[in-house]
Amino acid sequence: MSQFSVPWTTRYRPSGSVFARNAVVVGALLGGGGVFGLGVAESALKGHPAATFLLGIGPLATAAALVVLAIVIKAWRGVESFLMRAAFPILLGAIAGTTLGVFFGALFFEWVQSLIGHAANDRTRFTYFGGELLLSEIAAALPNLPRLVHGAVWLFQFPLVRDLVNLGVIFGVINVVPAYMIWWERKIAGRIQSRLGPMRVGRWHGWAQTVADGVKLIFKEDLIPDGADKPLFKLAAYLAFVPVVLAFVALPFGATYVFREMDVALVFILAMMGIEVVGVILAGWASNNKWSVYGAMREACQMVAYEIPMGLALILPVIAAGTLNLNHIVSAQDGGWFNWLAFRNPFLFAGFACYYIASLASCKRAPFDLPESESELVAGFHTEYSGFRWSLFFFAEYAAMFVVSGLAVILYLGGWNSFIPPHWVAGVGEGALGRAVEGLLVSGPLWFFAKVIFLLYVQLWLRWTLPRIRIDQVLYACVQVMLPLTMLLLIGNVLWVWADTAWFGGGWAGLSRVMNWALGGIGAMFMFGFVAIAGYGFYHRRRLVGNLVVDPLPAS
Amino acid sequence: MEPVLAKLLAASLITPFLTFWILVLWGPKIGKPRAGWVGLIGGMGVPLALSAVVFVTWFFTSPEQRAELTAAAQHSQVLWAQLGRFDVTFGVKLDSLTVAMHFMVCFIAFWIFFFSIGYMSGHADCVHHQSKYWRFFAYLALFAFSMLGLVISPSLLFLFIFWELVGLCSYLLIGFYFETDYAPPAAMKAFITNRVGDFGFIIGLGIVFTFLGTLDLEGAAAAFKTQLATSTGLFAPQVTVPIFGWTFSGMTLATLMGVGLFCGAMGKSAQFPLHVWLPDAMAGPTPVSALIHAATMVAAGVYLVARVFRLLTPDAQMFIAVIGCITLTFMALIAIVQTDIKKCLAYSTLSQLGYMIFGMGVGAWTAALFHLITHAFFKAMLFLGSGQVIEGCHHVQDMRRMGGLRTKMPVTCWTFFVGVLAIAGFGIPGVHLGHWKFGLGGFFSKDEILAVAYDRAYNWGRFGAPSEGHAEAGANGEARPANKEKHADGGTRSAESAAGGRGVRLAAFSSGSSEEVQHSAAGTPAQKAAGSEKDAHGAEGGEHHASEKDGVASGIQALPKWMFWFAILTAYVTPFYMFRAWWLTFMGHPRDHHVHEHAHESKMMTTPLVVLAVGTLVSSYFLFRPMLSHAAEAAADAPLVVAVDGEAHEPAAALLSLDHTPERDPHKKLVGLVGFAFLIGFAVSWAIYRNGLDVASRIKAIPPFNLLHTLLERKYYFDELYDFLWVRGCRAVAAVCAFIDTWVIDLVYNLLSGVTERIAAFSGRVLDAQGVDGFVNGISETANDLAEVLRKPQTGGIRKYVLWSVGLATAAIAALIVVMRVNGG
Amino acid sequence: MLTIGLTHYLIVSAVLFCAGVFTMATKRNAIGILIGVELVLNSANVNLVAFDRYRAGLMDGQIAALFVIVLAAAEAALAVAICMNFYKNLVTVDVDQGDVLRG
Amino acid sequence: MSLQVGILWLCVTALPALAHEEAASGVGTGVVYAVPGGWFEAVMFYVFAGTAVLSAIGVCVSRSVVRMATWLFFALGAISVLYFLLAATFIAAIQLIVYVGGVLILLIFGVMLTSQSPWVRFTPSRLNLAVAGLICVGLLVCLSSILLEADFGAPLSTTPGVTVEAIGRRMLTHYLVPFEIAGVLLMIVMVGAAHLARQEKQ
Repeated sequence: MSQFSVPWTTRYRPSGSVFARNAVVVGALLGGGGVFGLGVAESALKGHPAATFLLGIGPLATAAALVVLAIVIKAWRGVESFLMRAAFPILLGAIAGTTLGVFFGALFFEWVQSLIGHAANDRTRFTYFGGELLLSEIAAALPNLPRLVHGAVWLFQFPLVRDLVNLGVIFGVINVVPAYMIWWERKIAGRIQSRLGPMRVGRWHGWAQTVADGVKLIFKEDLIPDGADKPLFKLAAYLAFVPVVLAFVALPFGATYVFREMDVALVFILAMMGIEVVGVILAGWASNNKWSVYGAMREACQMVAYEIPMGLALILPVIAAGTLNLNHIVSAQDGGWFNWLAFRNPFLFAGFACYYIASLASCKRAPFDLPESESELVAGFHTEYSGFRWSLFFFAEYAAMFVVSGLAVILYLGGWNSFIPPHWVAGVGEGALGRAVEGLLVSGPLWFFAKVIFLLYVQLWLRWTLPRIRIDQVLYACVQVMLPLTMLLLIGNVLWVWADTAWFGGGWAGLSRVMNWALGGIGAMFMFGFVAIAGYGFYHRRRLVGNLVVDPLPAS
Repeated sequence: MEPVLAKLLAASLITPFLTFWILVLWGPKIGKPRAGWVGLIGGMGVPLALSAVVFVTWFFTSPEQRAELTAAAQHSQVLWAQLGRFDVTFGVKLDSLTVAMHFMVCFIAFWIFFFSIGYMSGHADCVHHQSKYWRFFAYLALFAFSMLGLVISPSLLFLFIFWELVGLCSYLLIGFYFETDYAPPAAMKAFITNRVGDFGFIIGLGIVFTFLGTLDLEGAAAAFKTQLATSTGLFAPQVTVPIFGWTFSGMTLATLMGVGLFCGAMGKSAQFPLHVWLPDAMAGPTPVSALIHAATMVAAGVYLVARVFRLLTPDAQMFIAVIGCITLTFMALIAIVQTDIKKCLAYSTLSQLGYMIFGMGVGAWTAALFHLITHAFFKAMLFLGSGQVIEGCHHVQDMRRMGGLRTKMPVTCWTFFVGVLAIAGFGIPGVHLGHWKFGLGGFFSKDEILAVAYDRAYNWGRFGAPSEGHAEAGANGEARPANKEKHADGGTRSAESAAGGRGVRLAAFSSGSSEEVQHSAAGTPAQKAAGSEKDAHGAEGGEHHASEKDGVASGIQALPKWMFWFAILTAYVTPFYMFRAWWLTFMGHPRDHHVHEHAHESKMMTTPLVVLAVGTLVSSYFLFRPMLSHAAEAAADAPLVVAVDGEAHEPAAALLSLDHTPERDPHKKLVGLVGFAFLIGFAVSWAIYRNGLDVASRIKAIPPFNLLHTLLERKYYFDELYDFLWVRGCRAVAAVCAFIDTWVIDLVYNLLSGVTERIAAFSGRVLDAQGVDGFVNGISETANDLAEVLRKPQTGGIRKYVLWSVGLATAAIAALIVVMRVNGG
Repeated sequence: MLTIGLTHYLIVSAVLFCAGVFTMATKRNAIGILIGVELVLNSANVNLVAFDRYRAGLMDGQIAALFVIVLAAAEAALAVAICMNFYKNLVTVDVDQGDVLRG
Repeated sequence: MSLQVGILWLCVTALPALAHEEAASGVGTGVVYAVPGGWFEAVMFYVFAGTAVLSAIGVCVSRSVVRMATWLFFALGAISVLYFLLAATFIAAIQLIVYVGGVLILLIFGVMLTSQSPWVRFTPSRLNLAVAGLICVGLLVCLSSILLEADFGAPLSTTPGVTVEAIGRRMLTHYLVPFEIAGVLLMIVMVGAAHLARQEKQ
């Protein structure tokens, strides 16, 4: 990192090594905040009124702090240098905070629900709002906590409140994921093309580039062509965006960490991915631009065609697990990576590849990015869009990538189960902490995110290494290759599962187990190889970029 | 272990099916020699392995366990669909017959597949520069799938489905050389002829389904029995069914059902008069002839009859016997004059199939099936031998151009000879070692059929009515004359009726020690499975059962004697023509040096020959006969017909068995009649064909023989007859119709028209022009105006149609509401 | 009014039906008519599912609705194909032009 | 501004779309504010029935085919939410995937392939409109008067727990023949549509 000189930051060149500075700031933030928070919490536990008061006014104080921060930002020049130093630690802190928030949030919700469950055993429910606990009852259950905590817990027993919070989380994911994925994609594209990608905004490898772009897009002029069908033109962007958000509603991140657990979640998500295309088609048509219409038509063709192999490939793990419920499908895959459905039998192994290819086509990613192929159709269906409308399409696209990758992970790659068989880490530690570590190693939403991020990386990787194919080739590949292939896989998988469940005991089970281990071995080898290559690349990263220099900005 | 056997049988269907698809999808890429190996391993190798496991296990399983396994397989059928009151189930029929047939099919097919790899490699089989090699093996694999499926089907529905599939495979394989001008018509002929038979089959199935209420074999048999006993369903007095304008009821309907089911067998097993397709089917590649048109598929008809044996009536059985008898005799005669080696074998096959059907017809259930299996071995071998000859001689099939090939292809020659001996019934009569006699498979099986036929013809009808028999068995209780057979240990329990006088005795004996007598005397596996509480009444049950069968046997008429003598005649003809074929092909001097010089044989093809020759010599009697004896339980409780065990070496449970007392042992009688027929046939044949064809052509010129020769050579003019009957017949009917049309209808018509014309001329001038025209024109103009009005709504505008229909519906609803309001509803 | 019953759904279904019929009757564009047909089919489906929920509860209504959806999909595919053929032959999608077989 | 509209629509759609999920695992996870017969169901019903009805009227009144298809899209989506409210989760999902995802795209496809049609507007005559409107309103009045007076008896006391598994079992046993026939029909339609729509070779 230090070998690159980023000229426009030289004015504020700080003293000391970068690492040490970052470490100090992160440590200070985490340590200070942690000590303060823990202290307050402990005093509140003891019933200290001041601490309770502090905890109570916490939100208000935060709001006030934000106002102060805004004022401070107005006085930009003064704090610029501080922000320049603190930006990266803030990023790291945000990531860590989000991670912990996800984890503890899930725990908290589970706890609240179990509380309600205990109470529900001997109480009749009353319907409006669905809550039934009285504050006094919660106090009885948690005698040592201050009133305000009781109040907070009381509030969270209402599903509506939990739903709203969860909705907020979904929006967070949808906003944060695309922002960082776009940055990440540009970095990866740069590396693949032997350049650096964004290097300036936010100082560390241009991490704030997308945020800056977003700000720019919000202030951009909102253009609507004269001949366009204006209502539809406006509507189209939302029609492309909203279904993807709805898909998140049914997508579980963890065993209890799902907005709505539906027994038709799979079909629902597939439907949402199918509906997304309506927005694209309308956008193409409403633009009154022939390139846009071409893009829309291509999207329609492609989507209608690839939904079929995609759906067929999604049915394979459903058959193998014997349920449509995503939660049950994941719990059928616990106990180590060789229990993941992708490694159960050869048909599922191939089915995973088929699904992944079809999912690329369904989110218009390269090599299937014909609807927006910029070299032929200017920008395809969103040629005429600008500003925030334009960015909605990209939010939708990246969120859709997340959804299809998440589905792949849930259905084929074990969901939120880690690759570690539980007995490997059984008894890692003593006591509650030990068990927590053990639990973290075995499963959890973080594993889910890790796997999804890996699949997202593969999507980006493919995009920048494969050329785009022609529309006839796209359809040929679907109708004459993918479709029969997935049908055969379906039949084969059915027979295999049938044999597994209803057929011979000894011999067949042995064969099935051997095949399972062989495929699991292939998967493990693939992952090890991938890590090895990544490590090799990281170790030789200087050779990768050569002697590139970041040129000074003209203005500086 | 229990469920595994049935599942292994079912599993044997998987790989042929997969192989079929693999070859269909990627056949051209797999390439020429490899596709064959894929077909061999996937199509037959795996099933053979599975089948061998089942067969060996079954062979060493005790009868009680077998019965349990059969019942378990029967009960573990899977419900596939419910169509109204009809449950479609599938499962596996697991009994001795299935196991034996399955193993036989797998074993023979495996070696024929093996042979085919060599046989088909030698061909230039390209059509439009594309090799058809893979296609052949794909068809073979599909055939394997269908045939094995047919064998293990527990219900007539699935049997029919696989039945049609094997028909399709046969069609595809006969027409394999579709670029030639002879193969496609042959394939069409086979297919269409089979459809004629299947039409009858469907009628039979329809009756089974309608009256017996199920297509499951066991269920149908049980329903048949119950309905007969209680005079309900099929035998209910008021049931009449009109078919083709006739009405049927009761026993006639049951006979019709049996005959209908047999019609299917007639088509598939090429029985007279549907035999015409089988000789033409030789247009297919020779391995196909060996596998499908000699060893397995054509035998499916016999298998079907065996399976529906319990549904037959005496009349239907007599019909079967007559058809079998006609086929076996007349087809054997044709074989004498055939010069094409494959055609000769084809007619021989027809004749032997006739034997089997005849055996079924006379009630020799085990014997017919045993003949099926022995015949499958040696006929497959003979065909493969002929295939080797044809391949070696570069597709010369005419025996007149062969001769002296033994030096060039010794293995083929001698294995072929083993086949000739087997089909000729080679055996040394009267010599036996314990129960094991000395001879080849064909000897035993044919001997057994003939023995039963003899008994039916000469020793039948000498036992009393069922009640009498029952009483006597209870009353006299004295041991009947010591039985030579080994089941004397438990024999006193049998309901021996009319002990002194009759030639047929009951063999309701146990197979094991005497304490099991009561148990196995209970007879059917179903009863055994019913539980131990019935054991106490087992003896009564057995006697009742036995006397019941006695009664059944007494109700069946004796066999006409000419049928027996026809079969005997054929036993002499068969060695004659088979020896002729062998001699003309392999012995003597080469008649065509061109052919002779090029003749060769290859390892790939002789290996199956040797294996099958050994199989013919060894396996069939020791392996299959006991198993078939056990299988006979499946036919034992037929309510209207009886199955007779011709040998009774193995105690076939509850079958009627021949009497082997010295004074009426039919086998002894047959020793004199046909025991040395093969020697005589060989001798006559050798005398005539010793020096090639000269003697034969001289005999052919003598007046009575020349006519006979022509008759046989033209196959009794059957093709011409069918041509005359159906093709010309249709044309003749058409011509008659045309004649009637021209000379009767037209005449009348013209006459009337002439008269009318005159009248019209008169009336037109006088009446019409003056009075009528005004009236008519008025009407037409009115109609025209009306049409102008009426066509208005026919605007072609669908929107208006929508409006009209919805508007009228609305009006109707509104009117309804108003009316109801007014009525206070 | 607060408790939703069968009648509520049936009224919605009736409105949808009438709207569909109106669409069929007034649109001259072939695809527009198709859209009307889809509305009508959907109103029928609402009926089926609502009766199943409130009256039968044996999921026969739901299965019937499934079949209707399947048939509607088939109908739409075929109808669009017919529209395209219509367009190929008459170079318009105005159904009023398609009155070659009028009386 | 338009972003807010989108988010509003999203919230309104996202919450009820799931109103009838049974409590999946353990206790307390059920969406208890959306119990059958509750106020939330009523609110959701009125919102989405209103959406469906208004969209259907939108289909009636719009001139452009693409607009009509868009209105139809909203109507179908709202109907699918009604299915959710009717505890027919599977039908709702299928409605979304087949109707909204499939049929609608097909329609728009058809619109665009008949290349003139999106831009050409055929206006019906006023008489036609009047007659059609009269008939349809009349029909609606008749139907509603019947429906409002009809006595359907007591509704089922419990929500029928119709799971996908139950539907599947019934479909493949009791309704096997219609199911197979529908499969054959779909194949015939596929071939037929491909045949009808194919390009004629010159």
